[in-house]
This record gives sequence, C-alpha cells and structure tokens, in this order.
Amino acid sequence: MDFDDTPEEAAFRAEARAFLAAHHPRKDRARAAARYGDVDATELARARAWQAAKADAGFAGITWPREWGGRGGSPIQQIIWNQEEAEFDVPYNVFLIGLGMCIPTLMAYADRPVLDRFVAKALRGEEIWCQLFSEPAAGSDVAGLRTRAERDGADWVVNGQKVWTSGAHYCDFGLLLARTDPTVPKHAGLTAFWIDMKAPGVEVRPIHQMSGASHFNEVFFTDLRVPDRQRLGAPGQGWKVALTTLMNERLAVGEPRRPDIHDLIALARAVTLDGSPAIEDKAVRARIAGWWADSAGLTYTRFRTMTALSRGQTPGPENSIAKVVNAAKQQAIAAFGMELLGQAGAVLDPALAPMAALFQEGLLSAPAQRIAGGTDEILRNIIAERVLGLPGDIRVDKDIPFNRAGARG
Amino acid sequence: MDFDDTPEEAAFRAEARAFLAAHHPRKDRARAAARYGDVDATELARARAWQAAKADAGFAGITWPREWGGRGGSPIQQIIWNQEEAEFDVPYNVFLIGLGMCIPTLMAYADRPVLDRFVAKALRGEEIWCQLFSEPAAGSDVAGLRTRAERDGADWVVNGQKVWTSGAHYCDFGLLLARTDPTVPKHAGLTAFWIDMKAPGVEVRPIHQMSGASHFNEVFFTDLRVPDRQRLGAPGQGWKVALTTLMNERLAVGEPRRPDIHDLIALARAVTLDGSPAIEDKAVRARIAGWWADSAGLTYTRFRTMTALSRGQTPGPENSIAKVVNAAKQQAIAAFGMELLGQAGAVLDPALAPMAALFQEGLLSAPAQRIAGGTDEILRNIIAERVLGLPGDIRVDKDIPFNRAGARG
Amino acid sequence: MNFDFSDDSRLLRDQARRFLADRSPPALARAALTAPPPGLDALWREMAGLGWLGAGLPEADGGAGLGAEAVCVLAEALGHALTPLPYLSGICLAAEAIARFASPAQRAAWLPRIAAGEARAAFALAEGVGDPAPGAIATELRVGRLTGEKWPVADGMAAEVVVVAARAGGEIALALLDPAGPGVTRAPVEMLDPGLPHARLVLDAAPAERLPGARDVSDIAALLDRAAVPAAFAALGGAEAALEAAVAYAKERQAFGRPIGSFQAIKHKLADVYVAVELARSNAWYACWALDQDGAALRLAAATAKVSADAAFFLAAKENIQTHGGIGFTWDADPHLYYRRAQMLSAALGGPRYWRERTVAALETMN
Amino acid sequence: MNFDFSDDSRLLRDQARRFLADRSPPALARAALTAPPPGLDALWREMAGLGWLGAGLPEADGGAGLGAEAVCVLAEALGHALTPLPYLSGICLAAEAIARFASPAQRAAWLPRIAAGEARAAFALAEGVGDPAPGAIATELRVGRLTGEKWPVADGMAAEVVVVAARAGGEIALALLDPAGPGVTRAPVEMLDPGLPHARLVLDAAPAERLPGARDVSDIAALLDRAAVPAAFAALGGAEAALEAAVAYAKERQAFGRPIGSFQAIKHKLADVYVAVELARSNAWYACWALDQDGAALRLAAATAKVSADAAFFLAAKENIQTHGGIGFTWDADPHLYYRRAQMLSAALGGPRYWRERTVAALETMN
Repeated sequence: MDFDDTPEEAAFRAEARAFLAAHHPRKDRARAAARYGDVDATELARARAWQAAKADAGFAGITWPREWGGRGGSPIQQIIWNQEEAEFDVPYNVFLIGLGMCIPTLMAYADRPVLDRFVAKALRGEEIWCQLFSEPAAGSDVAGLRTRAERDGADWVVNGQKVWTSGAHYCDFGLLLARTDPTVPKHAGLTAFWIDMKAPGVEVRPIHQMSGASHFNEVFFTDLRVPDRQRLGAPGQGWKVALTTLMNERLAVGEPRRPDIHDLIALARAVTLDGSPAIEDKAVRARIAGWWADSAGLTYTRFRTMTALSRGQTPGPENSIAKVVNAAKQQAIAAFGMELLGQAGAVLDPALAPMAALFQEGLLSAPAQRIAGGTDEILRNIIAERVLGLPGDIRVDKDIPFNRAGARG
Repeated sequence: MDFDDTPEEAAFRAEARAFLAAHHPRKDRARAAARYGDVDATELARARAWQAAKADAGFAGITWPREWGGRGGSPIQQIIWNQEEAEFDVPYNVFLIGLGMCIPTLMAYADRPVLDRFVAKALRGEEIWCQLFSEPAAGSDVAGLRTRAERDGADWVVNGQKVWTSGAHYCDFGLLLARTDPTVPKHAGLTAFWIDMKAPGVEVRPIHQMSGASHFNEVFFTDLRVPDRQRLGAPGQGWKVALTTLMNERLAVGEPRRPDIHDLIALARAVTLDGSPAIEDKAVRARIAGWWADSAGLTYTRFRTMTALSRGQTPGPENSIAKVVNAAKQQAIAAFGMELLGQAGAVLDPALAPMAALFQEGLLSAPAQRIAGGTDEILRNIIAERVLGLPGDIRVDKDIPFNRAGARG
Repeated sequence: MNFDFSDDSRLLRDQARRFLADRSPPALARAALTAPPPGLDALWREMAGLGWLGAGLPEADGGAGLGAEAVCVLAEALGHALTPLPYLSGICLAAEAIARFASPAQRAAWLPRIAAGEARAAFALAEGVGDPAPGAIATELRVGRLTGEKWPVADGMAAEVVVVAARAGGEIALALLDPAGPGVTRAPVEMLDPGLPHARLVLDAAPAERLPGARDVSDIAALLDRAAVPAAFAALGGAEAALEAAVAYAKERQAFGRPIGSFQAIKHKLADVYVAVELARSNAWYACWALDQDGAALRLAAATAKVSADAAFFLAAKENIQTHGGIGFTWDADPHLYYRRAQMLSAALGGPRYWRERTVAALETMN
Repeated sequence: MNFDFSDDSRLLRDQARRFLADRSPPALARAALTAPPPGLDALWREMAGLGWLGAGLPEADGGAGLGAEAVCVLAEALGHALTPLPYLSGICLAAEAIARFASPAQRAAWLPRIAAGEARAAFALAEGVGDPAPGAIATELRVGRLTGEKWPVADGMAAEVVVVAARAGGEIALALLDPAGPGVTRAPVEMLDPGLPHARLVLDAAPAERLPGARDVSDIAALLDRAAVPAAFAALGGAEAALEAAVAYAKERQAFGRPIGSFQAIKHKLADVYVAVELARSNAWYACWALDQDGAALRLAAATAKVSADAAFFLAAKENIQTHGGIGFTWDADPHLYYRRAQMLSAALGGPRYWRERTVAALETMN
C-alpha cells in the first residue's frame, strides 16, 4: 500500500494546485455558504468564465480527446483534479450533468458532425446541457414515462412534461427520452433525442424546493418539433441510450453534503452542555465516533476506487454506497446538531443560530438528498441486485404493452 | 380515564392474588432463572399440578363455559388473572398453545362428543396439545407445506415432517395441517386434523437451539393413520381452520423477554465506568430513555387493549406491535449491556458475569424471538396490510396448482 | 380500568377535528410560511368562542374548567391540522403560568382576556442555545426591572403580555412584562416553521411585575412538565397526520405497474412509523391521565410522552417526505410542513436531551 | 496512490483462504463449541510451518518478517473461517508484547518457540468487568511476584507463558508468568464462543519476570492499538463470511413461490449489511497501512477500523440468522457461530466503548 502520488501524479497535482491557487481562494469551512446555492446570472457568468479558463489550461475534460479540447489524460488525473478543485472555492459546477452525462451519451450515439458541433463548446462552458428523463407520473420508474414523440414527416412532435430537470432554466440543449411507441412494453417503446432548449414549444418552470432553493425545473413540451436527425440510437432503443447516461451518473462525483462530521465536531466544541463543551458529553462522543467511522470508511472507499481507476479497472458500485450513507448521515447529523442547541434548535436565523444555521439548513435540504438521483430504496435495490446478485423484484408490467398496463397514477 | 378496577374487578383481583399467594412465591427479578427453561419431568408434573389447582379454583379457562370446567367469566377477568399470575413464580406454562390455540380451534370446528372428550381434560392439564403447522420447506409461507395426507378408506395416511413444534415431546394430542390435494393452488389443497401424538407413525426429535435450549421439536410422520372423524372442517378447508388457530395466537399473551429495560437499569447501577456508576454516563442515559419510552408505550398499549376487551371489543393488532418492538429491543439491550461490561462482555459464566449472565443469555435467545411465531418481516407485512390497508405483496404462486408451482427449496 | 377518554372528551376531539378540517387545512399552514394569512386572528377568537382557549382554566378565571383531557384532545387536533396559532406557548405555558403562580389581581387582569382571545400571552424562558436549567438563565429581575435577552420567544411579536423567567437574587422568578413598554426591543426571529412566529426580546431595565407564586426553578420545571403533555399530543396529532398522508399516497401512487405501497420497502417503513405512533399514543394517553391526577406520576409520564411523541413525529414526517418521493421535497406539497413542525415542537420546551434526561432522572427515583 | 495490498499479500490471502477452507471449515468451529476437536494442535503447528505465526515477527526472533499486510490478511482469513485458534491473543497480543517490550534473553526464550508453534502464549489484561484503563488494573507486581485476579484470559488454560499487566509502584508493567507455576490457580471461564477457551487466573505471589520495555499504561494502549488492526481484519473476515452465507441462502430459499432474496425486506437488509462491510473493509485497509507505517496515523486509524469492523460483524451476524429464519437459530446450523464470534471479538481488546472513546480522543487532537 502506498498513498503517495507517483512522480507523474505529483507533478500533475502540483500543476493543478498552482493553477487553482492562481484563480480562487481556498475553501473556508467557517464561512457561511450562500443560503440556497441558486445560480443567478452573475454566478452563471462566473461559472462559464472558470470553465473556459480550465479548458484553456487543459483542466476541463481531462480524459477527453485533445481534438475536442480535452487533455487526453488519465482517469487518475481527473480524480486528482477533482480532489484539488474540491479544496478551492470555485463557482458552482453547472456543467456537471452536461459534461458528466449528456456529452458522454452523445459520444456513444451521435455522429461525427454532431460531436464536432457540440463537444468543444460544452467543454468550454459556452453551451450548457441538461438531462430530460424524469416525469411526474414515473418517479423511480423512469421507463414509465409518458411524454410522447410522434413521427411527422422528417420531424418528431413532442408533447408532455418532464420534471426534476437540474438547471433547465439556463441550459441550451437537452437530452430527451420520449415514448415513441405506446403499444409495446414500456422499456421497448422509448427513443432518445437531443433538443434545443430555446426552441418554440419548450417551457421551463422552476420548482420551489422545501429548502427554499430552486435547483430543479419542470419542462413542458407543446408540439415541439424535433428533426429526426436529432435522434440518438434507433427508434425504440431509447432505454439503452438512457442506461448509458445513467451509468455515467454513477461516476459523477458528488460532494459530501453538510453538515458533515467535521461540522458536528465544530458544533460540539462551540456549544456548552451543563457547563462543559458538548464534545465532552459521552452521548455526543458516542455519536461522533459512529459517524466518523462511516465518513472515514467512505473516504477510504474512494481511495479504493481511485486505485482501481489508476489500474484501468471500471469502478464498482461505490457511488451507490456513498449516496445511501451520506444522505441518511446528513439528515441524522443535522437533527442531532439541533438537539445540542436545545431551545434554539429550530432557529433558522443565520445571525443567531450557531454556525450560521448550517445544521438547520442541512435539515431542510437533507430530504432531497435521500430522493434525488435515486431514492434510498432504489439504491438498495441496485446494491442488492447488481452487487450481491439477489433476484430482481417481481415485475408485473414488464411484458405488457404500455398502453394496457393497468392503472397509472 | 380511570386506572382503578371496578368494585367487581377489584374483588376478582383480590381473590386471584390470594389464591396465587397461597401457592407460589412472588417473582424475584434478582434471582437467576433456570438457564434454558427446558421442561423436564419434574417441571412437567409441577405444571400439571398447578393447572389442576387453577381449574379447581376456577382460574383456568376463565372465559370458557362452565360445562367444560371454565369459569364463564369475562375477558377482563382473564387479563386481570394474567397480570396477577405474572407477578408470581408459577411453573412454565406448557398449556399455552393447547388452551390458547388448539382447543379454541376445536371449539370452532369439532362436534360435541369430541369437545366433551377433550376440552375439560386439556383445561385441567391432564392432556397437553401442540400445533403442527410449520415445515422445513415452508417457513413464513405456512401454506406452502408439503406433509401429505392421502385418503385410504375411512382413514387418512399421513407422511411428512413438521418443525418448530413447541413441546411436542410431552404433548398428547396435536392439531395437524396437511396437504390433501396438490393439484389445486396451495391454499386450497389443505385439510386440518387432530391427531394422537402417541400413535404409531409419529416420531418426535428435539431441536437444539443456539441458546442451548430445546423448546422446539421436529415431528416426523411415517404412514400415520388418522381416522376421517378426526378431520376438522371440510377437506380443502384447512387454511380457513388454520387462520382460526393463528388468529388466536395474536391474543396469546407473551411475557416480555429479558433482559428488559429494568434489567438494564439494574446493570447500569451495578457496573462502574470510569470510576462512576454507568447510569451516570450520558450515553447510557440516552439509551435508557429511548428503551424506557418504548417499554412504557407497550405497557400502556396493553392497557388500551384491556379497555377494549372490557367493552367487549375485539382487540386490534397490538400483539404484532409488541412482538416487533420487544424482539429487537431485547437484542439491542442485551448487546448494549455487554458493551457496559467491556472486556468481560463475552463471559457467559453465570458465576462471573454480572446478573448471572442474563445479558449474555439474552443475546443468545434474542434471535429466536425475531423469528419464531412470525418473523419481523411477516409482522411488518401484517401491520402494513391489515392495519394500514396497504396492498398485498405480489403473489406469484397464488393461483397455480401446488404441484406445478415452480422451484421449491 | 378505563384507559380511554371520557365521552365528553371524545366528542370534543371529533368536533375539533371537523372544525379544523374546515378552518385550518394544510393550505393555511403553508400560507403561514410566507406571511400570517388573513383570518388567523379571527380563527383564534373563534377558538376562544368555542371555549378552547380557556378549556384548562377554572371558570373563575374565565375558563371552561374542562380539565386535562380537553386540553390534550385540543392539542392533538391542532397538531394534526398544523394550525399556525400559539396554543401551546400562549395557553399551555403562558396562561398556565399565570393561573398557577399569579396574584388574584394579576389573574383577573389577564386570564379572562386570554381565554376570550382578546389578549395574547407569551412565555420567555430560553436565552438562546441551551436547555432549561438554572444556569441557563442570565436575565435579571431587580427592583421590578428586567435586564437580559430572551430568544426564541414564541408569539413574542404579537403578545400583549410576556411571562419572563429571570434570576431574582438567589431564586428563579417569573415576571409579567409589557413587551410594548419601555426598555424592551423586540425583533422577529426566523424559525424553521415560520408559521409559528418567534421573537427576540432585548430587555434593558424593562419594568416587570413578579408572579408571587413562582419561587424556584422547580416551579418552572413543573410548569414545563405540565405543558409537555399537550405538546406530546400536538406531536402525536402531527405524526398521525403525516402517517395518514404517507399511507394515502402509497396506496395511490403507481410505479413499476403497481402501487408503491405494495413494495416492502414502503410497507415496512410505514409499519415502523405506525408502531412509533401507537407507542407515542399510549404514552401520551397515560401522561394525560397523570396530568389530570397532578400527582407523583406526572414527572415521568410527561417526560416519557414527550420523548416518545417527538421521536414519532420526526420519524413520521421524514418518512412521509421519503414516501412521496420527488414531490415530497417541493415547497408546494404538504410533507415539509410536518417536518418543520416536528422540529419546532421538539425544541419548544427544551430539546430531546432535556426530556430524555428528565425521564431517566425520574426513573432513578423509582427503580 | 496504490490503496491495495501488495501482490505478495494478496497471494498469501488467497493461499490462506484455500488452506482454511479445507482445514478449518465451519464444522471445525462448531465442533469446538463442545470440546477442542482433534487435530487443533496439529493445525496450529501447521500454521506455524506455513510461517503464519511468525509472519509479523523479525527473522531474528524466528519470525518471517512479512510485516503488517501479512498479519492482516491472515487475520482476515482466520476470521472468515472462524478458526478456533488464538491467533489474535497469542500472536498479535502476547508475542507482540514480548517482541516490543522484552529483554533480548526473554525474546530468545520465547519468540522462536511461539513462532514455531511449540509454545502458546497468552495476554492477561482484563480483571473482569471494565475496559482497559490504569484504574482497572489492581493486580500488583512486587519484588518479582504477582498478586491479583485476571479474567477472562484468552487461551489461558493452554498457554505456557502469560504476559500479565500489573501495577508496579506508580507504573503499569508487563510481566511474564508461568501459569503452571507456584501461586497460580487457573480455571476455565465459560464464554459466548466456547471455541475460544478462556481462563481465570488467581495469582497469589506468583513469580514473574518483568518485561523491561513496558513502563507505562500508554505502552499497553499502543499495544492494543496495534492488535486492534488484525482484530478488525478478523471481524471483517467474519462479516464477509456471514454476508456471503446470507446472500447464498436468500438466493436459494423459496417462500411464496419465489426466492426470499427477491423480497425487498431481505434485499434491503442485505444491502445495508453490504454497505457496512465495505465501509469496514476500507477502514481496515487504511489501518493496515497505518500499522505498517507505525506513525501518528495509527491511533485514529486503528480505533476507527475496530469500531467499524465490530459493528459490521455484529450486524452481518445477526441479520444472517434473521435471513435464515427458523433454521438460523438452531445449534446445528452455522449462523450462530458468527454471532458468537462477533461478540468475542468485540469484547476482546476492550469493548466498543473503549474504541469509540479512543476514536474521538484521537479526533480531538486532530480537528
């Protein structure tokens, strides 16, 4: 075992760190984050500028081919970059879904002219992409979607509604999954397209979350015309295309949510219980030890992933583990922190609540973490079935034509 | 609200308590129980003598008709008796299954001469009954049983194996559920019988539990001949008969298992941590508070049941709640107690381990509590479906002839 | 043995549920997140007119003298409806403090007006972070003037009178304060559930009038014990409502061709919530009996009920969101209302640590 | 960055797994519950012959000098196989204590024989109920004689030499004791896992020889830190085996016409076990690296690994029984073997409280 970088890795890390330090301050845990983290025009401009700077310096698309502006580097370089970037206070990453999920799907299914047109611009942050899969009636059952695309000459005409579309309000293009044949079982009747989000027939409405933030949107399609050349994969092969996209979702690195174990330790040092710092209370110590062990376990699991990547192996289901553990842990740590505050536990005022109400805000944002991007329940299914090899759930709708598959909510 | 007995109830309680005090000492929590609680010949004789004495005094079968030796009393009197008896160190109740489940099923399905022959003797403890439903291959899926009963003239010939039969080694009669028609779906091919456990063709083998106890048995049938007059209900109606039996199981009062919250408090007082009694440790106090709240909640839930009974209402699913909560609580309390013992946590020697190794023994007996008489999983299904009204699990085997229903383990 | 509410109490509970289903639907609680909805003051006066505000007060004080059961069933119904009004803080704490510790003149000045919904009262114990304890009170009462800081104070912006806990010599005292009077600066405090507005009071020699009956910190602890019982019923009501919502949604919402409530992941989750709610219910009922008796059983019973109900409400609220999936964490759906309220109730009378500690302390004196 | 074992270590792990699958199947562990099975001593000597017992010892002491990775992969394999032999107590604690704290003469007298499987060594720290702490040691070493009581002592009945922790003036010392010598009364102690026999030693001025290198309680704590790493690997191995058993049974066992592993109640339970096992694995690996480095990172890494692995093993063991249903709690089935071993490992070097406390204490010095 060896935790040191190879000389090449160390050189890359130094280069990355120097570049980052030249552009941004280091993260300061003690500084309160913007409350909702919503992306306004100023923030969007900052994000675009940063992405362009990264691309100019060869730190965007590290594993992508040079011809599209990538670095042609290794997965381990990408990981090193991610580690280093996470230490700095860089703009919110509005390109994560586009570069992490949409463009890789294009690379797998679109032809050369399309890639020439889109990849480099996306990489430089000039165009932003979103993913249009989820629907109100489908939920975890993504393939149960109802948005229709009907053939009309050289076009498809799309009608329906998507939901939970991150960043749709500032996106330029989107990856759409629609039902093109309702007479076959649900997975067989889907087709994928790329679409222009500014085209007539696309309407974006923000979703107001319980936390107060509005990261997500509803997207409505009314007679949106999509030329057939914007189709990805054959008609009816949309589910296969979607799986490519979702597979890439697993690799997207999500930052651990706060409050985390370090925040809890900081709070337990700051708060006094019965005349002593809370961190001296045995009940508090017992909880810290448990959450620390989980946090450390996730950290070192990422090291295992990095090692696998550096050997050219495909990483396993670590991200499912991380999401299941982190979402529940965030909620539990937030709730426990509020217990330490006693009668001030429900004070949301950042000027009054310790640590600028980080724990209270975390409590409000935690429920979304247990749901968005795969619910706790779906992730446990994935671990049980894909990792442990347990049999799948009984699927009553699998072989039934979509338009005859019983009651739908 | 009023927790006092009515004058009639108070009189009955006084009578019961006087009778109990005349026969047995009060329970002493500090005294170690016999390790495995297995029933040997001496214990069996004590149990029979006590049951006869109860019957003579009108405290056996309190709600049963007088003609069969019952008291013709009210459900609330039965509860009061149970409460009072629980305070005394009476012999292990080997009659619980017979009187609580088997005889009530006979009452529902057998004809008069059978009842005249059996009920009074069972009530006096002269004959003991067991229930023969579970099978190795069936488990929670009781109706998946395979023991065959085939018609042969005026008899049925039984071959197969039962398992988890409490007390089969000292029982005289049993309530048997067998498959009489494998060509119909599984619930439709069952028939119930009462059988003589001493008949040729019945072999009983004790099951050695992980705790060291042997409360359960396997029962093997080899060409056991059962006269058709021992049938209960029509052929093919056995599942309905079994439901009557299982419904009565819910009403059988199970004693909370130890170690319980009071044992934990006693242990936390006895053990020293860092120079102070463990009960002064905040981590210990936090756990005690939580388990106390659950324990108290169960106690008062029983009060609600008693109130419903006293009004002639049928009690709800309280017993499912109690079992789910108690089994997990026993295991967690036992494990937590062992944490308090530190390096002596795994010492099973009752002469060395505090409280005569009650916590260690509880840890070994707890797993059975989460399984026997309905697993945690089955009980949650029952609560979800019968109480909350959620839809049933998808049943792939429901309408398929038993002998064609796919792979069986 | 009759472990159930009286017929009168059950009638009152049913009436309250029906009234609130009409007048205080979840939409009212959601509207209150943004700004006090019109009609809220009128609803409070209507509640007064129904005798709810004075339910626990003696008739001599303008109350209805209905006793503990009535107060508890009302708290449960208001908790179920998430009614954004200060029943617990104004009635179960502030009015109760005046009823127990005030002079006859003070009682006469305030209780009839409070019971009639004409005056709102608040109770100021907390001084920021911390649980109730003598050491946590720094505000001083000296020669009839209060100096210190109190926050968060439920309904502190609207209240016409505030009962303030303060240090007076070696004792912990309670005093009546006019929050609009001299020496008082008050400002709203943003809370997790903005539907229950709170304030921060900065007191600089603000004139106040001591309640002669409260002489010790144990008087305040006893007052909190009493208020913990209706608070537990409020949490129980909220937990019931959250469970009902989750079950209803699980029956109706389809995924993979079947109702999501047919999946064991959902069934077993909701079964666990049901178990927690039923245990909380039983503990709350017992505490109601103990409140009515007002004897030695109350301390443990109240703390147990509080621990049990707060835990059940948080569990029911968070799993209701989870059962709802994506829609569950949107602002416009109801689930977050329960989640917010659960935290408010949990912190209101001292946090979970306070009530767990009180449970064990009471157990120690018994076992 | 290479967060994986060396090729040599992985080879050793695979060899150990294969060897133990053959020589130490679960049947051996079950037989050991009743009485030491024939061949157990021979197996120990075979392990010595394979170089396992001296894997962590320098070659000068008769060891193989393979280092921390080798010790950890062996502990994991032995834990996976539930091998009823005292590798942790005899090798990772007792021999390690001699290797670190003994005089050259003492090392020469014992280590080659221990590594060769010719002599068994035990480590006597516990004095009944309690976690390791200076105040928990009452046994005294005075002018070369030990007086006190030590229990439970793993392998104390079979050991030829026992390393005893005792009070010597103001210090905590370690001393070598001949348990068959004068002044020693030893008796077996019944344990949850009788496959790992323990003893109680009553010492009445029993002659003993101090290990000159151990002068302080911190030396013992450091020794426990080092032993905690292979102990965590043993628990990890047990947890893996219990999970494998549960998954295999869930795939095969049918109920309601389908494998029970197709029910979410089982799937999600086993997914949770898998998550716990993977976190424990990552923590154990990191601790192995820290053990190898023997630097400042060890204290926190060892404690974290111990907390994580013990929790994972208990979870995996109890849910393996639950997954097996009725058969799972029978004596003749394997699941209870893991359940017993989990508790043994959890208590062996100080209970979970000790390691949680050590985790937080280490965190405090960092954060």
